[in-house]
Amino acid sequence: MFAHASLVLAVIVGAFLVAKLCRISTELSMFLAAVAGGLASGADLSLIRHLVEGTFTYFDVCLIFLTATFFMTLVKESGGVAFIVRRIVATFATRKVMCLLLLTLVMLIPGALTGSGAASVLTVGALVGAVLAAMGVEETRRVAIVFLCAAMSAAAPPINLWAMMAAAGANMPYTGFGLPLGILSVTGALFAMFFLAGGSKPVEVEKVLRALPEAPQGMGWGRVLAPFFLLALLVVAGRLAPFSMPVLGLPLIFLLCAGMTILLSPRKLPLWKILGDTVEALLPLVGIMVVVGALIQVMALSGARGLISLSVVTLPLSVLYATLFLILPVSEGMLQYAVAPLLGVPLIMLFNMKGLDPVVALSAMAVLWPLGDCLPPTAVVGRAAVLELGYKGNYWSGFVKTCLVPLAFIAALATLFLVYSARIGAVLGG
Amino acid sequence: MERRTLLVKALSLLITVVFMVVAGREFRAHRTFREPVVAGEGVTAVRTLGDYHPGVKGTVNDCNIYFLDSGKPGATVLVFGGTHPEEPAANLTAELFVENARVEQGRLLVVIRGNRSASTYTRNGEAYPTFYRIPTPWGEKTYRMGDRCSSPLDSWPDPEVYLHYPTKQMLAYMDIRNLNRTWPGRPGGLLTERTTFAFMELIRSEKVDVFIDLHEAELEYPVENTIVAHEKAQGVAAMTSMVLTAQEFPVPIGMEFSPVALRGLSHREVGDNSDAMSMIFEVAEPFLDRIRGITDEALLLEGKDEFVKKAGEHGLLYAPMDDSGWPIAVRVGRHASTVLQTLETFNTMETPERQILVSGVPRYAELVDKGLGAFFRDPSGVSEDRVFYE
Amino acid sequence: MITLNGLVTAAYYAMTALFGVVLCRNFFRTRNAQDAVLYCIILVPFVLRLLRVK
Amino acid sequence: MKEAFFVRRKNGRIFAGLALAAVFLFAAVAVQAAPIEPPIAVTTCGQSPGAVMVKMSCAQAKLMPTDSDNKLTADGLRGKGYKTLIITTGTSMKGMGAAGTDVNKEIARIEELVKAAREEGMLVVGAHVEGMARRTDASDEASIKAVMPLSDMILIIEDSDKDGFFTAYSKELNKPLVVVKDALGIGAALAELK
Repeated sequence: MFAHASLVLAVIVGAFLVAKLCRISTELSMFLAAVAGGLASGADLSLIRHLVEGTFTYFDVCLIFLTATFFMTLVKESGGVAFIVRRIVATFATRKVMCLLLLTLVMLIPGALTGSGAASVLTVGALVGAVLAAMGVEETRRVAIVFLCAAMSAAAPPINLWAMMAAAGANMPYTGFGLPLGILSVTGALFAMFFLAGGSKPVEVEKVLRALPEAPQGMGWGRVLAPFFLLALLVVAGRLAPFSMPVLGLPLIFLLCAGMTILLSPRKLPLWKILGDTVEALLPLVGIMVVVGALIQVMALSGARGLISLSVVTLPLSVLYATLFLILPVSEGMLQYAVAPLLGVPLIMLFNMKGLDPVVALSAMAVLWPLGDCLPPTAVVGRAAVLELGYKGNYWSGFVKTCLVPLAFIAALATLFLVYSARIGAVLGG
Repeated sequence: MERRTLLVKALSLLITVVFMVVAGREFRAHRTFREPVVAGEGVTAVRTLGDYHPGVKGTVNDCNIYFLDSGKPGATVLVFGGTHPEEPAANLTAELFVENARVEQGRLLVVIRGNRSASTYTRNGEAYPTFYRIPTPWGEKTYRMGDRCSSPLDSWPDPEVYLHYPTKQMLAYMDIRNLNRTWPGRPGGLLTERTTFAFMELIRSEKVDVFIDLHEAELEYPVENTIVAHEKAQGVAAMTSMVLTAQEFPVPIGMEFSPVALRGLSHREVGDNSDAMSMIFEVAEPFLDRIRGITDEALLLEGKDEFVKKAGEHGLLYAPMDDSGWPIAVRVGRHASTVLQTLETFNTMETPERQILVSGVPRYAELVDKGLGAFFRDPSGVSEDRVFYE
Repeated sequence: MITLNGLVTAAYYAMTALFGVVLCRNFFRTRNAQDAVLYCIILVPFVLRLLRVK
Repeated sequence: MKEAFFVRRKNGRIFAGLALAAVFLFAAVAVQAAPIEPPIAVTTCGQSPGAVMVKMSCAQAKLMPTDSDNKLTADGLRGKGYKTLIITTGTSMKGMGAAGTDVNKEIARIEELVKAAREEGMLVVGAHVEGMARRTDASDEASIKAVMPLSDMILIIEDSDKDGFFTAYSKELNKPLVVVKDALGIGAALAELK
């Protein structure tokens, strides 16, 4: 079984590399790797069923991506983004600390509520990027900030999908995570924001305002904020009165907000074009989510997934502590949310067995995972940030390199939380 | 547009359609497959869940409730299978009781597929086989392999976070489709919540005294080979686990208290919301371990896996794992004996007129010796009105 | 409440159909062969969900 | 499949053969076990069901009165006339984290409890009655290592000592070790020690 799983894994990696060498896109290379892996594992016609079934793994997440982006594109097209950016710059440009705190908060909210860093990037990333640009923050740093804050927003409570999925797999109630997740994610986001934007030079407000696009006539706070209030209202109502209202789910909530944006827009919006553009812009993101599901299914089928999982949990504990800050982000880059049941469940059971506080330890892991969202082959949030901000620089030597110091800071903090989870748990819990 | 691009488009569209047709046929066959069950001599009536709550009437979860009524006053016991259809020892044990049990005193109620919707879906990304087959003396008997949660085709969408009714405890979003997180249920909730509500109505109206929910668990999980008991069931569970460990099982069966802080589980909520004493039985299923190797029907039924065994060598498991694995007959055998022993223990703690007497069901040793299939009946060999479908 | 939840579910099928149509439209419009293949792959879950097959 | 592995013994009715099947008692090696006197209070360090098992088994053996209380505190023990305190070890982990057991809090409660038991002149028995299943993780170990050194004697079942841990540990602590075949036999074994 070891030989079989290793062989399949080698075929998957080999097929991916060959496809990439043939200039095939990451998404298609990954799909070809899944097909090759399935064939190498000796699957019959049922391989087709497995591939197709795998494509459903993140179907609902894809719907969230599509609807959230559609909503935000409408806000942008209706002139709402231009309006907000102009107002923020006019009010806060001279009060930098306040402005950065506000931007951090704005970035954290969508991901904290939805559990998706991409949701943060796709809803407010462009807006935050525009304000940062107006404040004189350099382009690469802007993308890095948007990515890092989005990653921390995904980690932030109340919804951390990695912690939730691992907790569900380990039969732990999803309670007690708020404080450790909050401390880690807010500290991480603030560090990233102030480290990367704190040193920017003050700007001339008038000059910047002249350079920014004008908001259309008739646009005002009421029109631009109403859909966001509806978003907040529906999400909060679902929490406060969950038994008095139907289960809407995030995609429908975003669509309802999109509907409101259309109704309140001072301009007539070309809906079909915006829909088409949204889907086109999201093609790599949605594509990777669909394809990675198929790959995971083939890996589970062949034992390759188990082999990876087993290799990690059988590492000596000290080695695990010392390498987890690499293992978790790298695995996230490969498999997305599937890492939570794949590695999270066995690891949390292992840590629990070894006397660590499972809630604090899982919180620390759930902050490390989203750091990998800028890593290939998926790099979902990193790519979303680059796409959304129209970044033209080099992905590695520009964007990722700029992220390194905040990434190291967050990884070190989370590792400390993990190693000292028993003591931290006693303090937080008591 | 270039000819080459057009060609690629046409070809990829064709392949996609082929993929959708091939996979779609398999999905459809799985979703519409009907499992025949022969109502044994002990079965006196078969009702459906919709009889207890109109909110599930006519839905996919309007499952069969098998009544084995002795006609002689005594205790009422509900044996519940199929909460998680990815744990086949549960529904197979329940079916074993329906086809073989005779009740001499009291009433036995059996549910084979507690969450039928979940049994019509296999989990995305986990590569489950769609069917599994149990060999019997009269041929193979085929079963649907299901998921842990209800099908999204029957319950869509999920909330971004699931708040348990009525405690509002936060749980992962997909747990709103997990039958063992939605107890005691909500009459107007989503399908899975309505299903548990209907079962609570059944438990209350039929005055169930003992509720037994059958499960399987991965070996990495601490709650393994055990009985999880509500406060009301502690005495019965403790005694049952001691007797079985001392007298019947080579691998001990333990006991755990149902924690008060973990909501939505049957061992907690059924006990809290009815007069019944509630318990969950767990047995080891290596197929569920994330570290498992090749995922196939053989692993599901034989329970042998090198990767899981290796994890055991590293001391990472809560149940022993060797080359013998955890075959389905062993898993069903443990469940069958644990149910029977629980009833015997219950009887020793009750007055004679409150007891339940059940016979005809094989215990652990006999199941391991003869194999599970030996106790399933040929549906073609009985009259049609004795065959029911799950 | 059951009816309301039913309506929400219907809205999700409509949403799936809407994005399915846009995916098809983009598939036919794109001039990039690799994008076309990817659109096809993405379409699979949309179509099968819409047909209530998976 | 090795049949012997799966089939150890034909099953029997619970209580019929209980008296016979129950006990294999070999009291300890170097140190004499003290007599067990009722009334007995049973509690657990780790919220596992061991205490309930001990109580049930004692009830079967007519070793009465035996009360079990998993939350027993020093105040609940004082002045109640108990002669023996049995503390079972091994932790319950159903629902990890928020719904799990805080072993440090448990140990603090037990230390207070033993102090009170000493004041009352009671015999303190450290027990491990749920086999290797309760000797898997760090919490199990913490509860064992907290209770046994505070006890006058150690009571275990055979399955708990599969690796010889308790045999060696009781020698190290210089405490009498009572080994019972299985949990069902605990009551009868303790009755023998009366």
